[in-house]
Amino acid sequence: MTVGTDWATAWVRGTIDTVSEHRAELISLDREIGDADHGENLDRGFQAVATKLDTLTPETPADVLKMVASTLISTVGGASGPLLGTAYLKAAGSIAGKTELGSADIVALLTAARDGVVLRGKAEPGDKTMIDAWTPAVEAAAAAEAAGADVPAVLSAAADAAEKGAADTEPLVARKGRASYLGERAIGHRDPGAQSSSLILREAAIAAGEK
Amino acid sequence: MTVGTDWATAWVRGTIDTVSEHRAELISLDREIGDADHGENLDRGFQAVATKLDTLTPETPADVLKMVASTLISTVGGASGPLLGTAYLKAAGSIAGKTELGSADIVALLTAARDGVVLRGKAEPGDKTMIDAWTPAVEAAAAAEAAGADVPAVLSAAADAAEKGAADTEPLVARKGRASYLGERAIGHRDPGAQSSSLILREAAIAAGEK
Amino acid sequence: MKKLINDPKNVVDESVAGFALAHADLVTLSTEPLFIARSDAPVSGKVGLVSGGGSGHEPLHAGFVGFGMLDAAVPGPVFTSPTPDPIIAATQAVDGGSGVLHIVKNYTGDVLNFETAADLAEAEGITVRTVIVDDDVAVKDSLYTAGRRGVAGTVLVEKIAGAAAERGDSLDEVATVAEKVVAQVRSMGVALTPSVVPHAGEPSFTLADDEIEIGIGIHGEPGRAKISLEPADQIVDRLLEPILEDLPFESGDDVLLFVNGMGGTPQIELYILYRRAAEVLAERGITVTRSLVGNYVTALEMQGASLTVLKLDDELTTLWDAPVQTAALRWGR
Amino acid sequence: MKKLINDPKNVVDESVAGFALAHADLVTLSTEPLFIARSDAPVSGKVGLVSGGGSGHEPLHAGFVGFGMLDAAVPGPVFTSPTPDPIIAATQAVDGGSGVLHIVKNYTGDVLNFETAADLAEAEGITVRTVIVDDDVAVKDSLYTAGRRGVAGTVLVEKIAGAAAERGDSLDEVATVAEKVVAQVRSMGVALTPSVVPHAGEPSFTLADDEIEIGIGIHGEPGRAKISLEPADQIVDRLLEPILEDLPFESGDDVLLFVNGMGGTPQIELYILYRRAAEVLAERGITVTRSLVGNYVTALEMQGASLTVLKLDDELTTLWDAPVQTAALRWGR
Ligand SMILES: Nc1ncnc2c1ncn2[C@@H]1O[C@H](COP(=O)(O)OP(=O)(O)O)[C@@H](O)[C@H]1O
Ligand SMILES: Nc1ncnc2c1ncn2[C@@H]1O[C@H](COP(=O)(O)OP(=O)(O)O)[C@@H](O)[C@H]1O
Ligand SMILES: [Mg+2]
Ligand SMILES: [Mg+2]
Ligand SMILES: [Mg+2]
Ligand SMILES: [Mg+2]
Repeated sequence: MTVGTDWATAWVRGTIDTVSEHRAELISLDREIGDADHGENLDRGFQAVATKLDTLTPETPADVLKMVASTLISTVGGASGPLLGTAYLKAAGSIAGKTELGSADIVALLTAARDGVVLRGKAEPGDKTMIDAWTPAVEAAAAAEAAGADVPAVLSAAADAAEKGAADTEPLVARKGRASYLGERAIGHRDPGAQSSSLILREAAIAAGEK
Repeated sequence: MTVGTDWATAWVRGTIDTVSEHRAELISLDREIGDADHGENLDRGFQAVATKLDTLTPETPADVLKMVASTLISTVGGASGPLLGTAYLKAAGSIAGKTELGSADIVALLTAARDGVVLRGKAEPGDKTMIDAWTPAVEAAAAAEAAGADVPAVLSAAADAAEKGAADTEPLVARKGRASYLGERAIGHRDPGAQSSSLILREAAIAAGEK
Repeated sequence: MKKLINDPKNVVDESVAGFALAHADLVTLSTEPLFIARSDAPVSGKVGLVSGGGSGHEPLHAGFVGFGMLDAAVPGPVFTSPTPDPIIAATQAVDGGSGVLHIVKNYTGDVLNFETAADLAEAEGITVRTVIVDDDVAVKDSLYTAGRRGVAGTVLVEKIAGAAAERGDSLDEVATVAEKVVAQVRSMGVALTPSVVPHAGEPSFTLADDEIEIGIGIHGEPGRAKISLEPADQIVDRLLEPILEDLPFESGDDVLLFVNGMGGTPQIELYILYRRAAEVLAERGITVTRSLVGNYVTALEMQGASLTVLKLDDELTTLWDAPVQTAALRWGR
Repeated sequence: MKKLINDPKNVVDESVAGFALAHADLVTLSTEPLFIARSDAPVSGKVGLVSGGGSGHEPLHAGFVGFGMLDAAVPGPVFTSPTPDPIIAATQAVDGGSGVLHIVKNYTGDVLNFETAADLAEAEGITVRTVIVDDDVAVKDSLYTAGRRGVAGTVLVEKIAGAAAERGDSLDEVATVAEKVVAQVRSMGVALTPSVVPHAGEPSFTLADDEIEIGIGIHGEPGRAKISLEPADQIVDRLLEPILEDLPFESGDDVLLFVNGMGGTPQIELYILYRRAAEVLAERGITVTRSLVGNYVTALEMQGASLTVLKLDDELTTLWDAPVQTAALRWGR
């Protein structure tokens, strides 16, 4: 079983909705250890994506992800705009030209996205950033694919790991982003970027038909 | 029975104490319909009077009142500084040179004080100002004197009338001073300047030995 | 009450001392009695300009002492007029032989203390003229009140009269220009939150979470009405209407539009007000040829703002544009 | 939340529009994408200076656009870095052929978005150099954080680099001067109350009635510690100590002392802080030769202040004194 352009479009539509639904929650996570705008930033970005999506006639999944990349870069601002934008851009690059994606392609896509975030943001696992959602997701996806899982299962494994990774940021001290100014005071709060990344990855799984 | 320099000194000492005791109350009356400084203004002035009083060797009651006048003018500021300062100045003028004051002198003194306030502030009775304490006080003092009252009784009558006059400012709309900006909203609040003037006049009676 | 102060009793003295230190190139400080004067005062032959009033309205007045504006500022205690002594001393210090103009905001305390000071200064041989600023249209029925209050328009009077004095106008001429500004300037303000006088320690009035006070004075004196919070554009319309009606300002007029912050309002909001005010004036055919936006006449940390409109002509425009060099207003040198 | 705004979504657009109307003599507005440029941009042959960042810090940055300072300012949403698009457009608009300097406050979002913009502008053939301002000594252990934040010192970088560009320095020379200022400037702040981001509608942090936050950032990011309210002089000592130790500033140094209000603090309090800061510096043999006091780098309506000390030499002093003509800083013309 493979997924194609429809999956990519469904993933993005699901993301638009989930970001809008969780806007207030993400703002309030960011209020605790940041500057109370993460939900606003992402929602602004994905609303712009929604507008663009209506006029886009994509031929490949990469077309969809490239549009998301450039729209997020152009509309989000803040730290998360260039970081997530780069994630989508690199993800698109990893599947350039393909119309159907199998499990290995999905692992490549997730890996490229994560590497893009690291390239721009230089964060390491445990720094209490969105990387703490992406890295476990990439690892779980790779493990699932190696064990022969199909695309929905690979994406489910990634989303589960991202969710756990986001929750696991709670006891951490931050070493990147605004939360790093807080020192010990960041302990006990979930990183908003890790949380939003886990929401995004869950939509990828749902779009692939995870049960 | 007459009163002299000791009376004037005792009056001023009593006033210093009563203003200090009622500082917060006068501030809070002024907060309601003014700018929350009347108690602070008068206390600053009478504390300065206290310092001067210790070094003064007055020969007449007028000497005491003149010192109070110039000290209040120099230290109080606001509306009440020049108004009360003028009151004391004119009061001193009305008894210039005298060492002993009888009932008629007291009436002259109070009248001159009130006229001084009117001269500077142009307020009429019922404008919700300190005049509403001074004018009834002057009238009551004159009536008592005409009926043959001695100095303590004249001053008691003045103080009683001033107290009533201050209380009677409560239902009024103000037409002078800051409270005039409030229109109807001044209704229900006592005028701080009328209140402080009634406190001052009570001290005059106490200093004369009112029972 | 949270404030960046030491003993509340020393707020004015310490702040004025800091001001004089920070602007030692512009001003000199007299501590006994307390006033701030231009460092080159008295300027021989020039009319001296003295203003003052209660503290808590900074940068008014000390922030406007310097070339082309005030010669001296006399700060009273917070929200309380200064006494005559420092006013007299300041008047003497800046008299360059051509007389002194007192610019006084219309509050009973200010008027009475400046009046006493002017009498005594005249007795010392200094010619004094007084201009009373009363630009606040929020006060209706001025016959039955202490009269309109002097608010943000005061800055415009001080700037323009200061320029007239600097170019060599006589005392009468400077007073005439100042009176012309007073005649042509109107203001009205709004408060979102009260201010807290340091020695009082409590807010001077209260407003509910969704309430604002229209027509507020710069000491937190209540205004025309408490109303529910509205969009900024509606608030501007509410403030501007009585201002424009009052003079009245008419189609074809050139004006200076001044949006003044009360101290606690962020600048981002002041420009939102400016945008709407400019729009309304344009709709009415009134041309904004000069503008001023910022915290110039404040009420401590009050959140709120006032709008001021001054009708301009060539003379006032030229004087407004003339060089000024003070801590809070500076251009042309 | 009480604010003088219309729809929270339009706060930045409406405010910037008002700004451009009020200062049409100094700046021009681009709305799509949003930036403010000097009205005479591009100035042929002059290095262009572009800065920007989240809104809510006004007058930073738009208030510093004009002769002798910035060529363009790019306002992002409140407390959120702008995206690369308007930064690229502003960079193109002000390139006078001698390259463009980006002055960026050190926050992950600002750095990343300006970096992307610089890459793309370079691809368009414009030479771009970037200076990162990170003057906030409140952030310790910068190895384990996103590094020190750029706060009030940014104004000094913009003024001095702007003067260097105006006198005709090359891009490398302007960048070198800007980096010298960054190397020699240190800041630290305190908050008494939080600010409320319009779209969030709630305070970004909470402080009890007797609590203050030492080492606060200009977005309300928490600082070093919450402590009980203290007298202003003690707070100054607490802020100044880490600043002076860090460079370190030493006896014999000439400095510029800058007391910056966070937006909601009355000026009367800023000068109380100035007084004590000047006193401490004098005690240590450090000479304050230049000063700046006011709301220049704010955090909306936050009550609080920051202290900034810049070590001066002849070059920096000359550049500081050079003429500047912007909405918020103006002298010499
Ligand atoms: N250097 C970095 N690398 C990876 N992620 C980062 C980095 N810095 C910040 N982030 C992520 O960005 C999130 C904050 O995004 P957002 O609130 O939109 O931007 P800002 O911090 O500029 O307000 C953080 O929760 C964190 O997950
Ligand atoms: N024109 C006036 N005539 C008489 N009394 C006045 C006048 N104006 C004000 N007052 C009195 O002054 C009092 C206020 O004094 P104070 O608070 O010390 O001064 P300010 O109003 O300048 O703050 C008022 O309560 C009123 O009694
Ligand atoms: Mg954020
Ligand atoms: Mg009062
Ligand atoms: Mg007062
Ligand atoms: Mg942000």
